[in-house]
Amino acid sequence: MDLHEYQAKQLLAARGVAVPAGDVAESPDRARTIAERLLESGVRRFVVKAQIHAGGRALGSFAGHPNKAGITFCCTPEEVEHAASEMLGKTLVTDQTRPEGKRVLKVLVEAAIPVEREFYAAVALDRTKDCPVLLASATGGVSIENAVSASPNRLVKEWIDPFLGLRQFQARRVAAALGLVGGSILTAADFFHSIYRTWWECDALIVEINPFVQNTGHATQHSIIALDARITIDDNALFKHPELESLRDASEEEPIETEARKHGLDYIKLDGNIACLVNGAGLAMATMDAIKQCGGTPANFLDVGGGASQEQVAAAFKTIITDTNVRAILVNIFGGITDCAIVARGVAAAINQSGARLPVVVRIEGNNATHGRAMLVEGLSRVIVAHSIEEAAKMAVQAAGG
Amino acid sequence: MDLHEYQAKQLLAARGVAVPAGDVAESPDRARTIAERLLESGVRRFVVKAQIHAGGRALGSFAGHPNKAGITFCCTPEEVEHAASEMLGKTLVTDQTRPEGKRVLKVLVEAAIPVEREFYAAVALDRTKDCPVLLASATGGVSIENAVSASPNRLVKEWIDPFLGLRQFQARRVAAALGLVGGSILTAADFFHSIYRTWWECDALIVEINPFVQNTGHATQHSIIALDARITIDDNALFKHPELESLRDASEEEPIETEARKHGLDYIKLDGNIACLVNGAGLAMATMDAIKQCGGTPANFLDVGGGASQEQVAAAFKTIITDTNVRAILVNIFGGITDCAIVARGVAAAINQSGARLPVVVRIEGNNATHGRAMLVEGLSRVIVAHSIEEAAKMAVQAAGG
Amino acid sequence: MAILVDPATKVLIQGITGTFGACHTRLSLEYGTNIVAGVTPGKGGQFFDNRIPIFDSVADAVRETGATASCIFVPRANAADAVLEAAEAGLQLAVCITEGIPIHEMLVVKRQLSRHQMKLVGPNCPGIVTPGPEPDSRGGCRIGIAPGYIHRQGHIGVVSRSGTLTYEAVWQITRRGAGQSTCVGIGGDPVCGLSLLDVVRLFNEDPDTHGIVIIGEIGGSAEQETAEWIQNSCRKPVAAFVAGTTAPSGRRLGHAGAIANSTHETAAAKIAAFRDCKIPVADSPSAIADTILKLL
Amino acid sequence: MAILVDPATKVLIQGITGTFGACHTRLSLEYGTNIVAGVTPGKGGQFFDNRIPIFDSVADAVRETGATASCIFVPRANAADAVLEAAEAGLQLAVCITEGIPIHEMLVVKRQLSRHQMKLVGPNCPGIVTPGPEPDSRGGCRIGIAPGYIHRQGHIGVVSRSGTLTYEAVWQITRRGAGQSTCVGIGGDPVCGLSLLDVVRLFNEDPDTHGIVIIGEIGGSAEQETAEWIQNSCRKPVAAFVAGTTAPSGRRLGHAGAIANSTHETAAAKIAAFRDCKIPVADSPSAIADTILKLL
Repeated sequence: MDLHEYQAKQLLAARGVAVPAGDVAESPDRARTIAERLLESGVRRFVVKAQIHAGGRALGSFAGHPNKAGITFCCTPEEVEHAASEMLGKTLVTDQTRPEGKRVLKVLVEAAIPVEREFYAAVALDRTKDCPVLLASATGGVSIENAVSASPNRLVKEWIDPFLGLRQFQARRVAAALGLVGGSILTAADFFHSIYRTWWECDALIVEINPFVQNTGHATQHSIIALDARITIDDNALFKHPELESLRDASEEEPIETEARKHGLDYIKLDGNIACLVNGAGLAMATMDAIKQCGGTPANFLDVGGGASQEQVAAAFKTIITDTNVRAILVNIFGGITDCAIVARGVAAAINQSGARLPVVVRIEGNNATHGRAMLVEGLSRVIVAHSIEEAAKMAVQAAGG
Repeated sequence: MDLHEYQAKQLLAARGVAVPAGDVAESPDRARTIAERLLESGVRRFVVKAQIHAGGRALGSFAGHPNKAGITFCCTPEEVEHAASEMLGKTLVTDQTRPEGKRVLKVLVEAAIPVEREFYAAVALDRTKDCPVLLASATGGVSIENAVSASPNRLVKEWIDPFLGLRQFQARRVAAALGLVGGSILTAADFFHSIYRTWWECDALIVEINPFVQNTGHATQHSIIALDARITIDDNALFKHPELESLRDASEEEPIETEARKHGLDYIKLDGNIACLVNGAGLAMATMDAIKQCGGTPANFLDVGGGASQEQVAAAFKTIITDTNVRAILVNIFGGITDCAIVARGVAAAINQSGARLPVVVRIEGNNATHGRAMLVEGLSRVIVAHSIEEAAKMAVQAAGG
Repeated sequence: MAILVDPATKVLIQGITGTFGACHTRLSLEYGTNIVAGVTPGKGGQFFDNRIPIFDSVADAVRETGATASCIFVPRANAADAVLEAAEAGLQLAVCITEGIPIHEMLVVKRQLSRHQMKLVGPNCPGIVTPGPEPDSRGGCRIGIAPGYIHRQGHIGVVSRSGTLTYEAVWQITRRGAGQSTCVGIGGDPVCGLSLLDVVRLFNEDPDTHGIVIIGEIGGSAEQETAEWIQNSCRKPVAAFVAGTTAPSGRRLGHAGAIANSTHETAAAKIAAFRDCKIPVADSPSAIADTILKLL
Repeated sequence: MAILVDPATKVLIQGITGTFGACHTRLSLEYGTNIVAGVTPGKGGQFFDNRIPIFDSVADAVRETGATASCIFVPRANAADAVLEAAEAGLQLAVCITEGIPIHEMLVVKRQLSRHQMKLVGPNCPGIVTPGPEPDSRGGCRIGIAPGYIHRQGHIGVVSRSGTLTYEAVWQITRRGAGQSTCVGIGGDPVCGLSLLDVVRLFNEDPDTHGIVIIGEIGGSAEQETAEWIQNSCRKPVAAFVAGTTAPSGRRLGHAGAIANSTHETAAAKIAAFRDCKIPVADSPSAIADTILKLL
């Protein structure tokens, strides 16, 4: 589960990370109030940041307003109000959103922090070593990936033993490797420690601060401030964290995907026109690959799971045909333990109920497959039976008019 | 640092341990109010428990009232008020207090829980294995130590890897070893887990529940209730836990010991008449042993620390002579790095300031010892110089009139 | 011969009384698996289907029955603990079917397992099948949830990060008249027990395995490391398949995932890695069996 | 010869710039200790007394100077971390002087050290002295806070759980004209690095050590375990002293401490254990030197 920037900053701040003063607003009015309060406390420059589950906001633009980005700097509460009004309710497109963009329902209004130099830090899972890794770079900001792929040495990595956590001496080593010296090493080490603590305590997959800066402006000499923050929580761990589950923003999720999840279906909408209904993630991906190889494009990824019931199959079928781009349906079932006849019955029932007039290519193999296949062919005129995944893909592409 | 029963129960309850409904009172009036509230919620039997830092309260008695124990069962709020009034402000003596007893300033008023069978559980440090150990026994209650020394097999031990914590399967193993069966195994496992969590999170040295009972009375079928609780926190870890430090009850500590700690002195008052002023805990104990061997009794344990300053020595001297039982003073200093002359100056200054007319036996050895010895002998008439610990002890015993 | 398990392996089931665990225990018993015990805390002393003794703990079950392998169907909140219990009880092998175990818990488990001899397969995996000689490959050892009848005793070792795609491959091999020595589904979780490479090494040492099929997936870089090892050290023919060429890249947030796990994550990168190491890769899922059989 | 350290041992000081650390670094330098580096995070690049280079990390110091031993004067909030840093940097030995480290932190350190080769002495200990041949035993190696001049090069190994009591014993030996091979103060904390027995084993293997003095204390059961080992396996004469016969038992709360650590905690029990194993125990602290010298 992804969190918004403002949520991530709250979790980090609770664990000792300094973030710019500010608050989240759902209306221009509220945005102005926040800015006014900041003004009173001495803030002279503000930033308004669109809250969506995607990066690249500074370089993104709003649908219909190519000159307006998802992050705007302002000098007065009036400007803040205006900037918020130009974001809220509008659709922001960045290189990390889908082409149709994301609607902005919240903005974060913060004190703008002068930036001399941007650093990068993150804690993520290292799959090769099966442990958390602290990543840091002295060149943060939007171009971090390019910077790192151009010169991998600039990325500092510190692997963490989950039994010991990130030790102070490790955090200091990273700080020194970033070129920090003197007291800044100790401040940065505390900062890294807080990031790791957040990662560990929140069952996060990723905690990313990009950028963070050393505050040179004020009294506290070596303070470090996180200007942006991204957190992804392990969905499988949410049952242990009701307080994090409550941070879920349903408006950020495709309603159809949310609905599918309720039925135990793993569904991801894509841009093609051949809907897929498959049991098993690997088989589903292989099916999509086969469609592509035959010149078609899949309309979705859908895994009905290993032991699909008749109801699940019916719900899956309903789900995939809500996509109006769909021109053909490919059902690929390997009935291992599952009785293929049950799956077939689910498919047949769904076709009948839906009244949709789309061609359906079915490839059913495995347990009681012959019976299942027969049920489909006999009962339904629009069903085409294939005998291998390749054949099924070809037929589906043909049926979709591809 | 020891905690009161009611404080221990609060820490445990916050981590999922069920404790009897109740609250702490500092006046009979308040005790009655608590009982009235319990009565409203259906409680029909109450228990009033004196809150002191010592066990054995049920078998203890109040000074002057040999028939009144530190734990009293009552049937009405009036009785509770009366019981509280007979405890508060009085001095309770048990086999775990000093002979002079402890003054009771708080009582815990709780719902009395019917007890069919008393179990014992604790998490402590196993010094041999350098890890925490969960101890449990199916025969809890006041006689646990006797029960265990009579048949050690009745004590179940489960060693805990601090990296993994107490795992569920370990906690279940302990529950089964206590003779629990069925769902009780799972409930007890959760209970043990909470005890361990408290131990770990509070940097405790010991968390002890004696007894706990299986609640057979009410709706929740397998619930387990902690009837008594003892927690000792690692003093060295208190700097990490301001919330625990605030649980310190200064009234439980000897004011003279508290005062000594402020000067970096480790002082424990004892019952003898020869005061000791020694640097180093081991040397201090050896000095006390020598006094005993010569037929005397030490009035205190006092470690002025390795690098004692003149001020510390003076403060130490002041501390030991506040004890009116003292008849002689033994100063035993091995000046390693410390300059013996500095210590001697401290002793001389303290003797002069105090005006006390007690004989002082001094044994000073090590760095600049000759000079130090000379300073004392020349400046002060009541100082006797010894040349070994044995000799010093003999002289002190003699000087004390022993 | 086979790897990890054979028909004589004494198996216990952790979570035998749950619906899912019970169902697959019965299927495994029908298959011929030597299931000697079940474990469900609080139900010790009962019997599963009037036949298999149930114990409160793995240690009890091991002591009473001599089981050496476990299949774990315990709900995800307790599954990590179940793996540690199996390890502590001295088992040789645990196969964890449970899906949805929090990754942080698996990090702790993985770290701890380095102190034990026990091999872990999974979590979130279909398990292991060593086919037997009887019809529908009965008389073998089935630990987990794979359909037994699709197998056939033979000499191809199958190792896979996927579930149904494995069945697909196994079924193809069986239908072409060949068979499997052992099939191991290692699961698709980011942190899991035996890796693709671990299993390939076991097959390489197994005299009864003459060829190896690897079914990879997007994510991680296990395929690359495996391909390299095979090129340098494997004495047996290997064929591979990797699904996910067209996988949606996933909406992502920030850069850390990409940076931490570098650019090896795509199916294309994995396929290229196999080919670079001279390991044939099936073009289509339908061609997996043919690709390995051509090499034998 | 000696155990653990000799005059050639390259020593670094963690926390060299603190008042206490700086003071004892100077004393050790005067003594002849081969101190090659200091470590204070944030002060890397500076020099201690214009002479000893300071580094930001132990790893840096080891790389640049080849230090193999460390003396830790780091404040207690960071001391456990300092021990782990020393271990990770590949040192052979760390001597932790710091007192007041939370016990739970030491549990974690102790558990982790089982994965490293590094030996830990302390915490809360006076450290190690291997006396040198020069006047006041200079030219030796002093790691920690023990007074150097009380030592004399010789053949008695001293191991102790106490501080000043050790000095007392060492001073007695020196005044009687004998000397020490190495003196090790292991510290009095409940969870510490090398145990009495660990050090006795080292002395037993050291050709330069002809006799061993053990100074025990109340608490734990290290003395019992050591006495037993000596009776069965030690080839050298051993004398012991245990302080605390009259120690106040301490006001205690509940039973867990007594039950967990059984009844071996008293000085009387420890003295009895030594005597049961035929190890002479000094009756008085003044008799420690005589007790061992009589055996040589």
